Amino acid sequence: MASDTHTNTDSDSASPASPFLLELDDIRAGYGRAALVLRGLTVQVPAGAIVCLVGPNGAGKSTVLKVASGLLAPRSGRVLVDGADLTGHGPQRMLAAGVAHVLQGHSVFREMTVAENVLLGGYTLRDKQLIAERVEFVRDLFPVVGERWTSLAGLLSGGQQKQVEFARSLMVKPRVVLLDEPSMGLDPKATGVVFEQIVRMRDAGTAVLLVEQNARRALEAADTGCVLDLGRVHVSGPARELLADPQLGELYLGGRPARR
Amino acid sequence: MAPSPYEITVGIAILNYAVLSTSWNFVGGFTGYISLGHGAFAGLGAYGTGLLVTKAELPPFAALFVAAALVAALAVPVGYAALRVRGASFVIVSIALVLILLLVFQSWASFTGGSRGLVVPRPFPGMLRSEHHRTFYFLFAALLGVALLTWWIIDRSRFGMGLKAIREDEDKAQSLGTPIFAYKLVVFVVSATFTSLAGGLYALWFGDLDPVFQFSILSGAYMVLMALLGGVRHLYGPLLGALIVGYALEYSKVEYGDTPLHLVVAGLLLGVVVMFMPDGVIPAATALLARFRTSGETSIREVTAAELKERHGQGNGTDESEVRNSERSGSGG
Amino acid sequence: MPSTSLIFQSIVLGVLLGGLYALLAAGLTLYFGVMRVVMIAHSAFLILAAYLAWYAHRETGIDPLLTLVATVPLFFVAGVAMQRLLLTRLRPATLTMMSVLLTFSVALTIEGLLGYAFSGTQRRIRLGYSSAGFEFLGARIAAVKLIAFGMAALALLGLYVLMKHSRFGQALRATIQQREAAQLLGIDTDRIAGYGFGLGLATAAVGGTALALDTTIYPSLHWHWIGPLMAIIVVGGLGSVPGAAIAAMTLGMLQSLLQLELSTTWAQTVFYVALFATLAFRPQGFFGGRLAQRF
Amino acid sequence: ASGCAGGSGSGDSSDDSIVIGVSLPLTGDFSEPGKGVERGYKAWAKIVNDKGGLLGRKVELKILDDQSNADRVVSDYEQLIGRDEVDLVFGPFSTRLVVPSARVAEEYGMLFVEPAGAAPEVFDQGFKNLFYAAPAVANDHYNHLADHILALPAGERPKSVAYAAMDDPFAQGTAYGLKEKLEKGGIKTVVDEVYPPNTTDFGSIAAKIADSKADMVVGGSQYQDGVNLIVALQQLDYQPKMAAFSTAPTEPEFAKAIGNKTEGILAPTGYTQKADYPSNKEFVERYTKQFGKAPEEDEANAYTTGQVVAAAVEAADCASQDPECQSKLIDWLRGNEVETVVGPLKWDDKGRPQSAHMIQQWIDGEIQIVLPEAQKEADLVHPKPAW
Amino acid sequence: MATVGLSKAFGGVTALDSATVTFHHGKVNALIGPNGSGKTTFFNCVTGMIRPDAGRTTYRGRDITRKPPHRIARAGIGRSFQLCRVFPRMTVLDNLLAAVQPSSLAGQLARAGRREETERARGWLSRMGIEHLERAEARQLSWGQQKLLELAGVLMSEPELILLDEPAGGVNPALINRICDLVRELNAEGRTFLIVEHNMDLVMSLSDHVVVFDRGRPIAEGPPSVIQSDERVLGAYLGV
Ligand SMILES: Nc1ncnc2c1ncn2[C@@H]1O[C@H](COP(=O)(O)OP(=O)(O)OP(=O)(O)O)[C@@H](O)[C@H]1O
Ligand SMILES: Nc1ncnc2c1ncn2[C@@H]1O[C@H](COP(=O)(O)OP(=O)(O)OP(=O)(O)O)[C@@H](O)[C@H]1O
Ligand SMILES: [Mg+2]
Ligand SMILES: [Mg+2]
Repeated sequence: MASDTHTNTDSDSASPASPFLLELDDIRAGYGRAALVLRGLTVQVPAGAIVCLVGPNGAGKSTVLKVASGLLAPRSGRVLVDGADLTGHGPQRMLAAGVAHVLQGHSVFREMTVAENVLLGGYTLRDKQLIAERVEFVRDLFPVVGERWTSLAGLLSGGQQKQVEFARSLMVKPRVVLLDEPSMGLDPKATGVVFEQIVRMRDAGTAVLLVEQNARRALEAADTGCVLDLGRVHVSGPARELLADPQLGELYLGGRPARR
Repeated sequence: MAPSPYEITVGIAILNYAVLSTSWNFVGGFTGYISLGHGAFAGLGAYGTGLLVTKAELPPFAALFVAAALVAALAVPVGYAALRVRGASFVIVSIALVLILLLVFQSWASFTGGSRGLVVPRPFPGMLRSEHHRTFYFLFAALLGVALLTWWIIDRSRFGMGLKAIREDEDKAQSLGTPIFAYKLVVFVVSATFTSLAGGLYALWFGDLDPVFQFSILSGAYMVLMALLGGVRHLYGPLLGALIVGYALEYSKVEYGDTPLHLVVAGLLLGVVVMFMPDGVIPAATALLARFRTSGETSIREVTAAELKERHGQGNGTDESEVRNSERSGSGG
Repeated sequence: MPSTSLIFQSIVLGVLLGGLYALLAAGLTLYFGVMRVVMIAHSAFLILAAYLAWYAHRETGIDPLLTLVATVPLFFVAGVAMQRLLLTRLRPATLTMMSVLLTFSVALTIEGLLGYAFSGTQRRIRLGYSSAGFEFLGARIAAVKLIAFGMAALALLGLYVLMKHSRFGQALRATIQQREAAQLLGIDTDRIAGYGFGLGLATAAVGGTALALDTTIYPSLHWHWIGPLMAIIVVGGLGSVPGAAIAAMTLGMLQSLLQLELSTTWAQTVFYVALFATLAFRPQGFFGGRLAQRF
Repeated sequence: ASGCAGGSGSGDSSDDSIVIGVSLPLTGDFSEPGKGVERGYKAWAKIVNDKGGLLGRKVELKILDDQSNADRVVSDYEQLIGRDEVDLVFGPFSTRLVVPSARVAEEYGMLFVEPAGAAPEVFDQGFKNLFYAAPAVANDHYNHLADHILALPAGERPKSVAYAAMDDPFAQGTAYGLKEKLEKGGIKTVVDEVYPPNTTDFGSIAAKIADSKADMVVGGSQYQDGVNLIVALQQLDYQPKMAAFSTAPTEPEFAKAIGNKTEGILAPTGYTQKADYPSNKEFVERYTKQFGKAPEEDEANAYTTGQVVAAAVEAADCASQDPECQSKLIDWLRGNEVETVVGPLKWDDKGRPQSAHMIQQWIDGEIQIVLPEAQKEADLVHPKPAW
Repeated sequence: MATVGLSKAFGGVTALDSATVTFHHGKVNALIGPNGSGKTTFFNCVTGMIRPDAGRTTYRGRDITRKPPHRIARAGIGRSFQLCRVFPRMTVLDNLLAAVQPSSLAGQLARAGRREETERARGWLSRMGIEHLERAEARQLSWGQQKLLELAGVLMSEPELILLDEPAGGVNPALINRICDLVRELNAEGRTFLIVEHNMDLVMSLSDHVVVFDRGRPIAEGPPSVIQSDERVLGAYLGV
């Protein structure tokens, strides 16, 4: 399946003015001296679409996002944002180009207050008015953010921290957003809010690259799905088709657990 | 040709370093607590032995062991205070321990001799100097043997496994049932005792004690340097480190004797070790060897979910559920 | 029983001394609380600054205070370099412990080089106003001590304002806590962390110059300082700049008063007694934040 | 001890020269005086060699650095005697280092003449091979001053004294020698402070002294601490009637270091370049030629050490590690007087020299001998002018 | 296991508000509730990692309140952590061997990793399907493998009561099924489980008894079918 690198969406033949906001082309990447994690992987995300990456633990999903946001420089391959080649640029440059990334797991600033965390989300913004508006918005969206506004983020419960993190990422309105398991550890209510926001982002024209282990739920929301295994795209296609594939379900998506 | 007395003294100095860093490694290696103030226990052992010989008129080797017992007793409250705090605070406490003892031994001149130092009488009065050195050479070697043996026993024991778990994650170890505080305290006391024995033996051999040299951070730092250099996870790591550092110090003294560049040498050495081989020479060498032997890209496992499912299905698959679940491939890289 | 005038004199001396302690401890607390780095070499840099002031004064006769124009930027750059070249390369998991050793090695190297360049002799700047002083409510205040205190107070104030009320301060703290996340928010983490370290070293430059005004210096003097400073930051609560300042003033004063009855050596033990008492009763320090015990 | 052929055979390193081993603190706390001693030894070797050497053989110094560290000093002498098989040894600098190294020498049966261990405990160790090559031990440094003060009419005599001494056997010894004698004479001690060698801030000690308003202040000091203490006292505007400090005031840098406010400060000294002992003229002249400046006390004491050993070697007609030769050297020194740059020296059975120190005072910006009467260049100024 | 009036406040935040609950021996119990409702705090209080302000915990009739964590662990209560915790620089096998807790002094000094112990450890690894990783360092494993390893470590110390904090968080669905099977198997062997989880499918299919927390106190409990239709639960938790 080495050659199985795949374009996912509609048009295979990218026109010079690329229809994709984010394009990862034949990426090979790994950590330090260690062996490759990504072995020739291509992912394309058009504007106004949700592309969902699913796959076993350790397949390299988070690594894909790190390459896309410039945290990890690929060993070969290209990273294109809106057609411009930004391979090898750091996260600051990528952010300037409109790529925002929400890390997997716990990345709140533990020893700063919730307020400081959220405000740092808008570090690159200068417009005071805009910042105030966004703060208002996220405080409404996640009650816990407002309630615990002045307490240290490290003292919140696991799920609350995830909520703060997601709220922080909503401070800017990027053109491409990379989300790494945004629903992990969230209760059903908060999970609902998060998916709702993701859909809204898409509707507002943002390109979303989503990694989820809550695969069925994520694929239901997504336009395109990509199954990753061992650093390669195993299968890709319209999300609905993937959901329907019984073999994929068994291997990657998990059936509904049988009742007792 | 028999080694000259001078060569034996160099040998003793290196053995002494080896005992000290091996003793240090009981705490540093097993639990990961870095004590920069272990020199304090050596100093206490030395002064304890010296004072017991001169003030209490105990026979020298009885004094050595009584002093070690006293230091062990003292290590309990010290460990109790120090081991409550982790990381940086622990280091600070360990430094403070040396500095406070330095002040006490300097100020309490009526008892300790203060800055004038303390002279410890020779344990074998009639012995020729070269004989004296030879005897102590073997005594130090014996002490080193005992320390290594103890370390080895702990290393392979369940106790040692618990200590290593503490080094990795204290909360987790505790939740698995390891009495972390007791474990840390025990090993701390063991370490202090060996350090004190080394200090006491040194006092009997050398004879002149001065608080400035007995309670110096530098000596603690050398212990860390030697253990780290050799590799704290290995039985012979500190010994190897002591050989290298002891030789380097002697060499730099002979080559650059009339400048303080020996400090620069020690500093740079420590810096290089910390930066480039924090695990020490032994693991670095093994890793290098391993790299030559196996080529390029190996990872823990390179199988896809489908292959894995396959394997589990026919291998030791237990029941029907096994087949279904497969499992994500290992790390892809 | 010491006379009241002597007690007052001691209090004055204690305050002046405490001010200097406060500045130096603030630098330490900066690396420590904000960056998780135990900077053993802080006091070595302090002595280095003092030597530079002394040397410049000896060679050219300029006032040591003027050397600040050069040493502060120089130390800032050195701090940035140290952070960028050395500390960033340590594994995050063992950063605290390894930074102790790394900075220890830096301290040794500085001490060795100072000894090589200037020998182990004790040095002291000879100023026209070294022994000048004036009367203050019956106590005498030496001009040099007052100048040193003033420098410390100014530097401390500046540091506090910068850390609490600037975007830089926030970005710095964010960088330390979650480097990747901070990068993703558009913070230039390398630059910010370097600046933070540079700032700490800049305080050492100010402190060292202040120190050189009125005391003798010699290469191994930094060992003498590191203990009290470490004790101060633990008592003040690791990572709290105001805590360090308060603890420094208190302990400096206590030390000065204790010297009335005890010898100077015994009086110095007050720092360590305070340290052990703090760990026994309030391991997180007396003024530190709630998360401090986790260091 | 290693048995080399006695008589003409010396160590195997250099056939015909007499190799003398020394360990000195060229780095570390005592490096400054250590280097002074080194210069003194070098001057001595050069002068001897220029005159054709000892017993017709050239002398050769082998100097190691002990980093001011007792461990090192021992291993240095161990190396010199045990490995390098030097013919003779000279002592190191500082009391702390003298005791351990004297022991090494004694256990190898070597003569040990030393230029720096003036403190009483050096002589309490029961060494049989040790001789101090200077006029007096620390406690006797102020003898002339004590006699002078106690002889003053009651009205002029200081009534109270403040002592501040470094916690160092030598420095403290000088102050306590004086203290003991003055207290016996009924003069009250109002402050008695001891500070560790690494003290840098003298504010509190000075405050105590100033507050006591003592008539006289005595500092048992080395160089820098003496300077610091004086500056701190001046900052507090304390004006005693008499002020005596050991070591510091006789250093060439002293006046500049305290801003030339030196008037009336007293100090003991064991050596003056002006002394007209025969060998001293030659020493000062040749030393100045060699090093470009006149010798100080450390240099002179080192030179004296060389002179003492040379006298013994010439008398015993041997210079080697051979135990017999060494004990001949020791025995000769026990019973004889040696002419040196600090005057004729004789020792008691513990190796203590039997002379006294002179007292100098800063008068009109210059340091001059004021006691004893016989050697004085100026009259002692009392009470001391303000500083 | 039962708790009576367990309370814990952090500064102004009440994390546990006199929680009184009982869990059944030999069953698979589940604890659910919105984020920040005190589930992890409950685990921490029960296992002695933090001290409750008030209240008591009993385990099989014995009071274990305020005992140090290692005592509680030795009494037979094992736990996993929400953010999974393994010994990162130890090999997978050693991770399991470290969980063996000798009781006698001789046992402490005995050699670690004797044959039968190692065999037992391998047994657990193969039940988790990670036996081939035995020599890898734990930090090299992916998130899900670490979760399995942590579980194996807990089991190795042979607890009777096993507390799992979000065992399925961030784990691939296919793997979740495996964990479910394992829990069932072990439960059948007689071990009691208490599981905190947000994955409703898992909770409902696996558990015999569900307790719902909100704001630090239990608001409902019962078999899954009952809980699923409880209105308070729907309101507070499922957000319907
Ligand atoms: N150390 C602490 N200091 C202050 N508040 C804390 C601390 N630990 C927990 N809290 C607070 O206690 C409450 C309960 O937290 P807990 O972690 O028990 O929630 P949880 O039920 O596990 O939530 P989640 O599903 O998000 O993991 C939260 O509001 C949290 O902010
Ligand atoms: N910092 C790192 N250093 C070395 N190897 C790493 C590092 N981070 C991840 N890996 C390895 O890279 C591989 C892919 O990791 P990645 O985090 O991309 O997986 P993932 O698909 O996101 O898995 P999960 O679903 O568990 O989050 C794994 O095998 C992991 O062990
Ligand atoms: Mg991931
Ligand atoms: Mg939780």
